Amino acid sequence: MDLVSGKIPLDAFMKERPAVLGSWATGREVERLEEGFAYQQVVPEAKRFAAALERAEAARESLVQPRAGVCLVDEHIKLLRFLEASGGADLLPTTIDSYTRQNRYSEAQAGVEESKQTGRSLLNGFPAVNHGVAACRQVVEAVGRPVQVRHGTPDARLLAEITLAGGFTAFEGGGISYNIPYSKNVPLEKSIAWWQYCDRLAGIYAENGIVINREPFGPLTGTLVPPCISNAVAILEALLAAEQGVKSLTVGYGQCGNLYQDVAAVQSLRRLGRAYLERFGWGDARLSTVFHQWMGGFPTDEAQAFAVISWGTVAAAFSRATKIVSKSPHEACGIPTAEANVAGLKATQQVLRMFKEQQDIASAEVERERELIDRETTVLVETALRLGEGSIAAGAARAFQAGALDVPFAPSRAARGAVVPVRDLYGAVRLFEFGNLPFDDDAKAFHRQAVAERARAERRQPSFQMVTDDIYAVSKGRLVGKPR
Amino acid sequence: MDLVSGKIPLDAFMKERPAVLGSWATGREVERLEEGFAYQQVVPEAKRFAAALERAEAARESLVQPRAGVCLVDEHIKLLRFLEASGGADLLPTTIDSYTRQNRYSEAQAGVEESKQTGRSLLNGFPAVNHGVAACRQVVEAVGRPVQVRHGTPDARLLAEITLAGGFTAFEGGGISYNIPYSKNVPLEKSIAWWQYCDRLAGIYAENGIVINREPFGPLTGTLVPPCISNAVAILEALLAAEQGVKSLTVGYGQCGNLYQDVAAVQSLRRLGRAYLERFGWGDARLSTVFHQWMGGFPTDEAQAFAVISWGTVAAAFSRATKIVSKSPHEACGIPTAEANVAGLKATQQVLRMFKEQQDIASAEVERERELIDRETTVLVETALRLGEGSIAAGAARAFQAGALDVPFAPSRAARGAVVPVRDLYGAVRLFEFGNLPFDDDAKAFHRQAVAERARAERRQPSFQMVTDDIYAVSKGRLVGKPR
Amino acid sequence: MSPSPAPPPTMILGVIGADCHAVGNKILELAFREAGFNVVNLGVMVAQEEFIAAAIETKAQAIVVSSLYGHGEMDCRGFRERCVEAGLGRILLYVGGNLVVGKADFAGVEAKFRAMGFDRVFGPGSGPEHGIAALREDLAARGAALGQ
Amino acid sequence: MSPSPAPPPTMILGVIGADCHAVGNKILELAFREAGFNVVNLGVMVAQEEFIAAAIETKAQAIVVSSLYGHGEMDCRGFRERCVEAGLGRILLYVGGNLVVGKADFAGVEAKFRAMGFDRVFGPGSGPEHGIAALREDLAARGAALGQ
Ligand code: B12
Ligand code: B12
Repeated sequence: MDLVSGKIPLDAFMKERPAVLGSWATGREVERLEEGFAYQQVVPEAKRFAAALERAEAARESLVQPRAGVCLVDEHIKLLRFLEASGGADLLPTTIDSYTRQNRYSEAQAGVEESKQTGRSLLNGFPAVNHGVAACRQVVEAVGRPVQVRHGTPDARLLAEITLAGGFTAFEGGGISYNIPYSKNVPLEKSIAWWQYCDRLAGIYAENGIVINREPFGPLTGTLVPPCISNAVAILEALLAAEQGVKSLTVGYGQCGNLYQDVAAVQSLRRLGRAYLERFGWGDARLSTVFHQWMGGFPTDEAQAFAVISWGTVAAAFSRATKIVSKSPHEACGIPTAEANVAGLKATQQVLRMFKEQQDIASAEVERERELIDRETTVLVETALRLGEGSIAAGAARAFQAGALDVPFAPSRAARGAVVPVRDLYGAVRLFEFGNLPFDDDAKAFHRQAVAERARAERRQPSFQMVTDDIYAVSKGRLVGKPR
Repeated sequence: MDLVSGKIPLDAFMKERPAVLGSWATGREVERLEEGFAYQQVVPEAKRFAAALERAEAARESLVQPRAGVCLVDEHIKLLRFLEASGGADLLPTTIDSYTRQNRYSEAQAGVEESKQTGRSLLNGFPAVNHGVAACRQVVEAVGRPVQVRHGTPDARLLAEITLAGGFTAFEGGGISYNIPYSKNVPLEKSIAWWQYCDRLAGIYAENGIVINREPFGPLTGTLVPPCISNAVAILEALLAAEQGVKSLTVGYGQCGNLYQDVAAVQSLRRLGRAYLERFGWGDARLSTVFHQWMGGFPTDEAQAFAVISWGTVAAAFSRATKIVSKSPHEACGIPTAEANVAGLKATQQVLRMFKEQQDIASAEVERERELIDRETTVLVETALRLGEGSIAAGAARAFQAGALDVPFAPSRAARGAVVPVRDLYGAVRLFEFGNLPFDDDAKAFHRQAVAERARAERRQPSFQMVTDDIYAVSKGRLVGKPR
Repeated sequence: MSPSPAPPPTMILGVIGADCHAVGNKILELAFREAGFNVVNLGVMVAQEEFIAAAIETKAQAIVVSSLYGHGEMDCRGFRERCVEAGLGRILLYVGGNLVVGKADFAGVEAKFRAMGFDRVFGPGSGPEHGIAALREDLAARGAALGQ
Repeated sequence: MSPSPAPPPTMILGVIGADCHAVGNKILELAFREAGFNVVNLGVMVAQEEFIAAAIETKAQAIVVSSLYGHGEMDCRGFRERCVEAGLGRILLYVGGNLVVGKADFAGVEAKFRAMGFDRVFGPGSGPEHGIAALREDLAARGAALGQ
């Protein structure tokens, strides 16, 4: 498969379209793109995702968004309304189920049927493709806030077609970030191409006056991902989206846990993201940021989970991210009930509002960390761009192939998986194994020294055991994994 | 009543003692001081409060302590064991009921009887005087951690006699901090004299090789108390205690809510506290710090309460206080169940451990705030010392009389109540009315300007409505009260 | 000549028992006063007898009791009976705050204090506005509404 | 001549269905291997058929299934029956993770998967050590304990 370089020509897009729409019955409902534009045109300003983010950016406020999705339409509407009314969610989600994410629409259909029969949601999300356009519109109309589609779908072309025509004003994902952490056997060339289609679709909406917000999935595997890696991926995906005409972009970051590193990472992401967009001539695209509360393993105890949520909000608040994606006290156990989800929202809003007026953190630690992340991210992005020889898409794919971009703990064969992260003495995420990351000796020495410093303090050799300890640490009540 | 200046002579102390012991039947149990020493001598190191604090100071760790006390001995033991085993409390409390605090022992007795009959605790704490020495020892022996007596008693002489003989190794309170926020009609000269007795008792224990930790109650009314005021009171009480021979002191601070101010306040308290002890020649007394999570009105919603608890822990962790007193998600509603108390502990420990390894906050905001608090606290302490003409005790009393020391929202007639605090634009607590505080024009101008800045931003005149809004703010989900 | 307006209704305010919580009391005073009541605030740590004496002295229409510290149940017992004895049988008795020890189901708490003869009972989270609205309503029902 | 030690027991490991959660799987592989098992790790997104084929091919004594994403109930249906069909009737079947959608009472979940023919069921919060201990015990009971 050859990756398109540059914007997909409209005729090429339209030629690809019928096969996409033909992949499930509901595809028929979106045949006329204009019908989707017309519907989107009447979605009121208050429910437009991009507009809400712009207002928040201007006011230097952070908006809060939970994750949530259940199988049946009525239940899903009830859930979103509750999150809005009782939880004070500023932005709403519609999380898609795992079968849909794998384009296994018949399995999703079975889930729908069984959920209807048993009266409980057998699916872990909202199967938007199976439900179709009318159901999506019902959802959007039933609530008062902007709604985003959140998922983890390597091939989200049909999902995008249906949900955008369905009135959703934001769509998460990207060709790297919705492949590497979410699948096993999907080649990057494919998922990137599929996401070029999604981005082009959003771009076509934009050309027709409808700005759809696009958000690369920042946290990747959610597990000790070094900021330079997730930021590099976010920036590449932002460029890929902007290239297809996307005009509202939200780049994301998943909390690592060391406050200074977290704040620095978001600052760096914001700055570099903007700089790259401008360099490529896409400076007219609006850029905002999203901070994900801790994405790794949670403690099962709910009080401890609240603490993790709150601590995440502190870091998010300090980072001045435009949006915060909140977790619930049920995180370690299962998809949260509506009440648990609201509890997570309330805790998040409380911390946020208690911090709101306070001064930014201006600390030398943040400065130092930001410079480091700037430098490392730039190396990764530049390497990918160079490998692409003019094609951002090809560059991203080749970088992964070469291991010059890599994601720790990824299930996908498209990532080398040679990179191994570990925390330093202060809890910042560093690199233990570099794989093929294009870091020079100085850069590597910095990480090695940081790891060695921790190892000395813990009186053990740097080893994979440290990594395992770190993976468990938060769920066991701390940040840095200690020797047992 | 004339306030003693300097250490109470042993014979004067012994002359006062019989009347103290005679005030309730159980006083007889402690007639022989030596019996108390002998018992304390066998309390193991692991259960000695002062030792635990010293270890924590040396390791730069923060210990966590809940508040807890119920009426009946067996129930109280069960409660403390649970807090220790399930909550991971590093230090244990025994909170005394309100009747005992007012020396209303017969009412407390009625509460005990009725609690026995109905099987639920009718008292809001543990009536240690009524229970007597043997019961106290039962408590201390039943647990594995150091236990402190926490209360709010202007005349705690009998309580101190019974609980110290009863094996408790720490005793909270002071002549100012357990009068002004806790009573209405008790003259300061009296409460200070009574607390000189308590301190002298602790001093006598120290002279006999038993170090009892003493902790002035830092938060006072818990409601927007400007750091300079609570720090000045804490320092004066620390001096008063050291003067009587106390060798382990913990000075406390109740969270105000602005992170930078909170961190600065604890830093200033630690530094000035030490400096004053040394200046008076009591540098051999060990000094540690305690940070109280938010002491004002809590939100009734438990998720929001968890957020307040967690945010408080963040500030405490940054401040590197030796001890943190934790709240529970039931705070706004009632004395917490054991489970709710454990939930508060767990949230606190989680935040603390996730922060533990991280770097100190080194920010210009903290510096600036610390200098301000240093300066203002020094003015207040120096004024009191000057008014005392050589007697710290008299100085403290006279300062309050003159309004040169004052506590906002205090029920006591011994405080002028002319000082009115309010938050500035960033949420730091400033002064709206100065009463008779001995601040010069420059110092006052700073506060006025800060309040004016906020008023401008909120487009209203500086007014008492702002103060009311601030009092409610945290319970309504924010820090700075906004115009309705 | 227009009739002179009725004087504002008088109410006694205070925190009962050995309870020292002063902040809510100050705010209640301000709020009730702003709402047009003549507030006699006894502050914190007020005995039943003091409430009653003040009510007699000022011919108050209502006694508004706060209890925050958990001993409310014990402190409030016999309050209504004592009012009756003092000839204040019909006086409005309100109570609010954290009335019992522990986080309790409010319905149960309300029933308990109702049975003790309190006309209105307010739990954690109900601010002055609730008390003010209720007092206006109850006084109006008695034909003694504000400005009448 | 001393008898050569029995080869370590073989087990198949994998995450069933469309489930991509990879972290726990890597840790389980490490832990079971360290505990002396011969681990054949199929990784994430494994179909029942793949588990069974691998078990047949490697003569495995146990299949250790993870499911984190909530569809475990649907994905695991008929697993035991399919094992029986494939002639693996007695093979040990373990399952663990976040097995159903939502935070559920574990006893109910356990009963459900037991009824489906799983020998052991592990809920959120039970780490590899629990599975290892159980597997040792069950294999010992079958006279196939480690080192025997
Ligand atoms: C990290 C994570 C992700 C990452 C995964 C990256 C990757 N590829 O690995 C990302 C962000 C991509 C992700 C995606 C999704 N996730 Co996820 N994820 C998590 C999270 C936070 C941590 C998982 C983890 O790595 N833990 C650390 C490891 C070490 O622990 P573990 O996975 O639990 O495994 C251990 C134990 O379970 C046990 N174990 C497992 N199997 C077995 C078997 C036996 C026999 C034994 C003894 C023990 C055992 O031992 C393992 C090692 O200690 C969990 C919640 C949590 N636990 O806090 C949610 C969670 C598992 N995810 C969930 C969901 C729903 C999803 C999504 C569907 C999207 C969504 N709605 O957000 C997608 C899945 C898409 C798909 N196709 O699978 C839900 C599942 C809900 C449920 N069961 O009701 C959870 C519980 C979160 C929640 N509360 O909603 N997720
Ligand atoms: C600040 C505070 C203190 C300060 C008080 C300083 C002072 N002198 O004012 C200090 C630290 C000294 C203190 C001491 C104690 N406290 Co205290 N304190 C609080 C706290 C955190 C806030 C109270 C407050 O000021 N709120 C702000 C004001 C504006 O609200 P408010 O007081 O609730 O009043 C409003 C409403 O209740 C309502 N209201 C009140 N009365 C009425 C009446 C009517 C008719 C109506 C309509 C409305 C109404 O309107 C008021 C104004 O909005 C509360 C818990 C909370 N609420 O978060 C505990 C709390 C009240 N305290 C409690 C206790 C137990 C004590 C102590 C016994 C010690 C202890 N165990 O820690 C001592 C009391 C000693 C004594 N003799 O009274 C408990 C009571 C427990 C219970 N009922 O089960 C609480 C609930 C905390 C808890 N969960 O344990 N406390």
